[in-house]
Amino acid sequence: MQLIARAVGHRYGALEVLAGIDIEVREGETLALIGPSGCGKSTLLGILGGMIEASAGSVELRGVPPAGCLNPLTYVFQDFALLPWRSVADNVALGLEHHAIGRRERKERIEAVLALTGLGDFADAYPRQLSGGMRQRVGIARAIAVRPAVLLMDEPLSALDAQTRELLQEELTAIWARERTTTVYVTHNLTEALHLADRVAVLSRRPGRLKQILEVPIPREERASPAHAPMLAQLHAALWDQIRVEAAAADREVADAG
Amino acid sequence: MQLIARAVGHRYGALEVLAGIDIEVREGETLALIGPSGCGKSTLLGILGGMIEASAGSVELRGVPPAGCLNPLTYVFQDFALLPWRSVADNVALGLEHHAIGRRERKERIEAVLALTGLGDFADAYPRQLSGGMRQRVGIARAIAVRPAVLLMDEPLSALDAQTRELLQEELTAIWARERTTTVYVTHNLTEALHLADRVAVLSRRPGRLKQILEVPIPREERASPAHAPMLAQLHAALWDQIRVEAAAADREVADAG
Amino acid sequence: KASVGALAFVSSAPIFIAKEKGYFERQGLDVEVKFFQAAQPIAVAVASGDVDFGITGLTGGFFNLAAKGALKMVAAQSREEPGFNFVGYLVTPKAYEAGFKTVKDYPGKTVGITTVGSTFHYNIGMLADKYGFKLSDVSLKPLQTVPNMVAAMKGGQVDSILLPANQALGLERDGAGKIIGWVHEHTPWQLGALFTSTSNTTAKRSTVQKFVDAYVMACADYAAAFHDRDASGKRVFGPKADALIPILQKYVKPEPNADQVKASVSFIDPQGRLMVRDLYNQVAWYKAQGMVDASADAKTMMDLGFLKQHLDLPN
Amino acid sequence: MPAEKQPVPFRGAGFDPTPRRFASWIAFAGILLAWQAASSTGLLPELFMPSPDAVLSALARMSASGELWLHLGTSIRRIVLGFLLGAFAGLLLGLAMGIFSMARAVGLPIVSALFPIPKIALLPLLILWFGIGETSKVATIALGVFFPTAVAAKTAVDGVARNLIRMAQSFGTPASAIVWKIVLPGALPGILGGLRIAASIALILVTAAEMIGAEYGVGALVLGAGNLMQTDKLVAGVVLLSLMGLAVSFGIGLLERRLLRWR
Amino acid sequence: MPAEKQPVPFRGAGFDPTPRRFASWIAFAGILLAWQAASSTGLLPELFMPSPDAVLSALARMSASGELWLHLGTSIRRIVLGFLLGAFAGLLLGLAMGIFSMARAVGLPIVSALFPIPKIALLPLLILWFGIGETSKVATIALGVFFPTAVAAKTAVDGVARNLIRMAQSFGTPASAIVWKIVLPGALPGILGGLRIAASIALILVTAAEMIGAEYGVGALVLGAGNLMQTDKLVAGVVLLSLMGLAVSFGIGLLERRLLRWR
Ligand SMILES: Nc1ncnc2c1ncn2[C@@H]1O[C@H](COP(=O)(O)OP(=O)(O)OP(=O)(O)O)[C@@H](O)[C@H]1O
Ligand SMILES: Nc1ncnc2c1ncn2[C@@H]1O[C@H](COP(=O)(O)OP(=O)(O)OP(=O)(O)O)[C@@H](O)[C@H]1O
Ligand SMILES: [Mg+2]
Ligand SMILES: [Mg+2]
Repeated sequence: MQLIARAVGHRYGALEVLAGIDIEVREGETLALIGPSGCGKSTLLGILGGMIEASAGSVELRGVPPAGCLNPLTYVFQDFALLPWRSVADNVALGLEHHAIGRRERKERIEAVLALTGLGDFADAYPRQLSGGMRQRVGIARAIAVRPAVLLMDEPLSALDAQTRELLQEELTAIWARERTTTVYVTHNLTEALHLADRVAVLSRRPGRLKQILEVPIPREERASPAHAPMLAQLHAALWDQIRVEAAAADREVADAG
Repeated sequence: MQLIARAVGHRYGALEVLAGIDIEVREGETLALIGPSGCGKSTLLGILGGMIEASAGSVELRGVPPAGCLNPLTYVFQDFALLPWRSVADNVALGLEHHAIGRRERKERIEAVLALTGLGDFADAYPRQLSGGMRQRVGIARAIAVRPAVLLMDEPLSALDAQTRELLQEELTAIWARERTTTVYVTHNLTEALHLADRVAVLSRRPGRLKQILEVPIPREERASPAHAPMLAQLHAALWDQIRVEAAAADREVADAG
Repeated sequence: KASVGALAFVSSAPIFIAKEKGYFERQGLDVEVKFFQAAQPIAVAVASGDVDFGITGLTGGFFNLAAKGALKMVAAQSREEPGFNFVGYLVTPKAYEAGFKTVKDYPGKTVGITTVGSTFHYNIGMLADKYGFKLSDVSLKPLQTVPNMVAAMKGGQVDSILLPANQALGLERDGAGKIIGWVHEHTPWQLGALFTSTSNTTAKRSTVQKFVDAYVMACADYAAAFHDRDASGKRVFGPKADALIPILQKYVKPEPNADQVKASVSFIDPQGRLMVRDLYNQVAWYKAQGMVDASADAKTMMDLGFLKQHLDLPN
Repeated sequence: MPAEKQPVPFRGAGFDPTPRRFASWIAFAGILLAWQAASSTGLLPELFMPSPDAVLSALARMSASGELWLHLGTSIRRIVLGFLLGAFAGLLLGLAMGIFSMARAVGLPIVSALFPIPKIALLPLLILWFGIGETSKVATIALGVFFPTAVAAKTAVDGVARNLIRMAQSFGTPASAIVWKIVLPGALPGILGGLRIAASIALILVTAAEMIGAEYGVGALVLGAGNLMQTDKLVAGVVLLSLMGLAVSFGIGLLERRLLRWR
Repeated sequence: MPAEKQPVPFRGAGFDPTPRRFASWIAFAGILLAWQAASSTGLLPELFMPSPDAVLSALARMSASGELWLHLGTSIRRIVLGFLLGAFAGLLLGLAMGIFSMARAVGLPIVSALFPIPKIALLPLLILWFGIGETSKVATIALGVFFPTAVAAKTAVDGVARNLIRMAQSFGTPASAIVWKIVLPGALPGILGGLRIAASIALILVTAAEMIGAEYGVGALVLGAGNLMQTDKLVAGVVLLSLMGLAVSFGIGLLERRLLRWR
């Protein structure tokens, strides 16, 4: 399915956060959303997913949802958002409860996604017993289990250490190659964006406006090869130029003026 | 000054964490320490800095300390370790207290390092009022203020978001270019190691042994240029091969078996 | 049908007698006796209409309720009458040895009472007025319950307490205290009353009248049985007393033996008459202490129309 | 520092007090022994502080005579009744205040105004309302339990991570299910913590209420024994209270371990 | 879902109870008004619950006669003395237990055994030791304050981030300076939290102790008024206690804001 935002703007009280965003997420693509801290990336994702009511503009879904889709717009959260009092399997089950599917299908779906994310042996473990990388895998499994039309990921890997992050990047690429789920992927990490996305959308600093959409002209599977390294380095430098000044300003901004 | 470890080993109770580490940190160089999670990097750094008593082997400093050195082995911590009840200037002052320097020199040193790290305007701010990047700058300023012979950094940037991390990497490079402080730099992030270090030491999984020491044959200032991208990508791939399997195993390790 | 709230004490005897001898029935009343743990709740229960009548000692709390126009006294219960031991002043042996031998020695001593505004409190207050010492010179310790008072005296935390005759004599026998006098010897007064709610005195006046009539008959029986004294003033108990004692034993808790009943029976006016002037004095005293609202008027607290004649009417 | 070559000194020691269970037990036993010895040699006069064995034998005597069980049973009945009443009502109000803006707006000012009142001060009022019997004592305890439970429940609901609620909403979970599946389990640790405090308040209140005009109950036992200078009985009563406190705390600990296994 | 084109529905609402200060004040005023109205119309009999204006006038009368100040002054003196004594001693022991293994080994078992005892139960023992006067009451309060303060101080010291201590050590800061510059400031929030609890316990204890055999003090006032059925005075006393509680809590809040500005 396609996800289309038209003239979306948002204010928190007097603070204008987003202005005139027109975006079209294509069927099956992965769109990375980058921009300086506080420019409204999370807000935009919330609006796309129906979790935040936009102050202006509209968002709509177009096309036919995938078979068995229970929740067209589904999130994967930066902090994993697992219920600590539920086992891994029960955490995955949450998205399937309150939907019209049978007990057996629910069980099958849970088993399938746990197997897909390599968590088969941990179905009965509690979140506290898992490492950070495994926790995020549960978050991904839970999202995939509902067969979403669009996957919304808000910095899903940024809470992990660098090694685990690289590992999960590889697994995400594998999953996307199989499922071809439409994805919007918010990140701060340009390398990550260039590694995972089909297109990279750059937001300006607050109030966030769409500055540019950049196509990554290398097939995802080949991006690790040293042959493409100079090109990726150039893209990286280009993106970094677009946001470095604003990122520096944002970092210097006193977080809690008081 | 040089920092030399000889046949260092360490156990926590029955758990052997390090075995037979021989390392020589050269005067003025930056040595990155990488290895899979839990292989003993932090433990080794603690032993090098005299914060952990090694079970075996010895560590010594050789050479003449820099002028005005108050604390030869000085840390920069991953979680910044700022005193929340002290202002930025007073946090920097902590390292200078209980050392035989006059009030005036103390004041001068504080002003100098705050200026160097771009914190001059925030001398009276409390840590909670700073962004993550600025907090770590305070940590770096505090460490530099004592004119250390060796700077020990334990994943100093890994608690920051990707953009802030890139910014601070640039600033660290600038500071090292000026001060030429001997540095041991623990990180998970291969790109970061390749960006900052003169040499990269790779530890095996627990019990950590020195697997390899890799020289980065590009001057630090030129590493951002796309011309060197293929070479860096190759080095990255080589390092990643060395630790990927063990990193995957570590990530799957149940954090709290219970 | 009527209900009366009472304590399971000998002093509630006329109610028990009237019920057992059928005086209430003869008046066409079906009376239920409800027992309470303390005097205070009886007054509250009457004021709130939970019971129709109450019979207990008069306390500051009672007068406060009555002052709000909720209650009216209609007949007498016990009073301290010369020659009838009821409440005695008890001091610890140690204090006695140290010279605490008469009620004039109260200043400077520590006295255990149940509560502020209790009859014990008033007794000490009357002593102060009579013998001209300041009540504030006596340190009064409110200990809430009689068992607490007894324990505090045995433990020596107070120098003196006031107790009903039965318990006072028991303690003296055990050597735990010395009785240095009786209240009636110093300050006779109207200790208790039968009362009902103000609304009953208007809306159910005939019922109240019937109840009071039966009550007074029982008072007469009681007086005939328990008020006899010999020539020397010592009390004697004849066959009439022996006839009433089982009735009292049936109701009083914990069940007393005959001797304990004899030691406990107080003076109750044979015709149920209130000592009205004394009641005015009581109210005046509580007002002076600030324990009863200054606007209280003793006159409004009683309805004297149910008996032909009360005692000591003020002009 | 002219040294050409120097070993790195160790400077990371200290500030790590270890539990030393062993030493704790020894210390405890040592104190008891010292107490007993001081009593036996007459250094600690029996009149002021009974010896441990005197306390034990007082407990044994009271147990044999049944007095112990009468006092203990009375107190426990009052606590259990008051605790259940107060905790249930407090939980309802606290959850409502945590979830509904309206309940919070109305409930919070009342709770804030009544919370700081030591509930024992309401005993006289409750005696006026309910008489001097059990009801007023149970009501005092219930009130004492009600407020901390309500406040703890509200705070616990406030503390339930909002991201978990938003997560459930993002999966289309209906509001009532969110209350049952997210809010309640998430608030449980805080609620149990509140109940722990409430239980110790109930213990204080039952003691005080029994001291102010009750015939039976551990509070009455302690006060009576104190007034009679029966220090052995007095300390026995205090030991009973300590044991009751430990039992309650153990019970809630058990509950926590059962209900919060996931932590 | 056969829809070819559908707007994205909003589903992130609720579970966000807003403070609504305004509504709170209105609710509070409304309750007072309703109470006054119920009293005036006789729905709420004065006998059981005085009207707000009766309470106010009782306060005014007592204030004019000086009775109010006598009771209040007596209670406050007891609280202040007991609190200072207990808090100081508790702080010392708690800090020692937090820093030294030995103090912890010896102190912890004793504190754990005595902590669950409702301190009011010790009043009779303290009366035996110190007599029925002020000392026993002050000592009860001091004991009631001592234990929570000690436990809070120990827990707070335990909670001081170890990384801050290691950091100071890595700069060569001597141990005594670490106590002053790291441990104490780091433990301060927890200690102040403990003092808050201790203060409310002190308020409970002073009330209860004054109800058990004292002539003056707010507790004695409340109990005496209950015995005399002077409900207006009784509720006035309860209001005084509530105000005292609010004052203490405000005072500690002030202290927190001054000392913990950095938070
Ligand atoms: N609920 C809210 N109320 C008021 N302001 C908010 C709220 N949420 C976010 N903001 C502000 O809106 C701006 C954009 O926030 P948002 O979280 O969308 O940015 P972001 O791009 O995701 O930032 P980051 O990169 O730090 O995640 C920020 O300045 C933030 O302070
Ligand atoms: N104080 C301690 N007591 C017991 N075991 C410890 C202690 N500190 C660390 N360990 C264990 O020693 C091993 C090495 O720890 P260390 O922190 O040195 O690893 P690391 O390489 O820094 O890991 P990471 O990459 O996660 O930071 C780990 O398995 C850890 O669980
Ligand atoms: Mg964001
Ligand atoms: Mg580490």
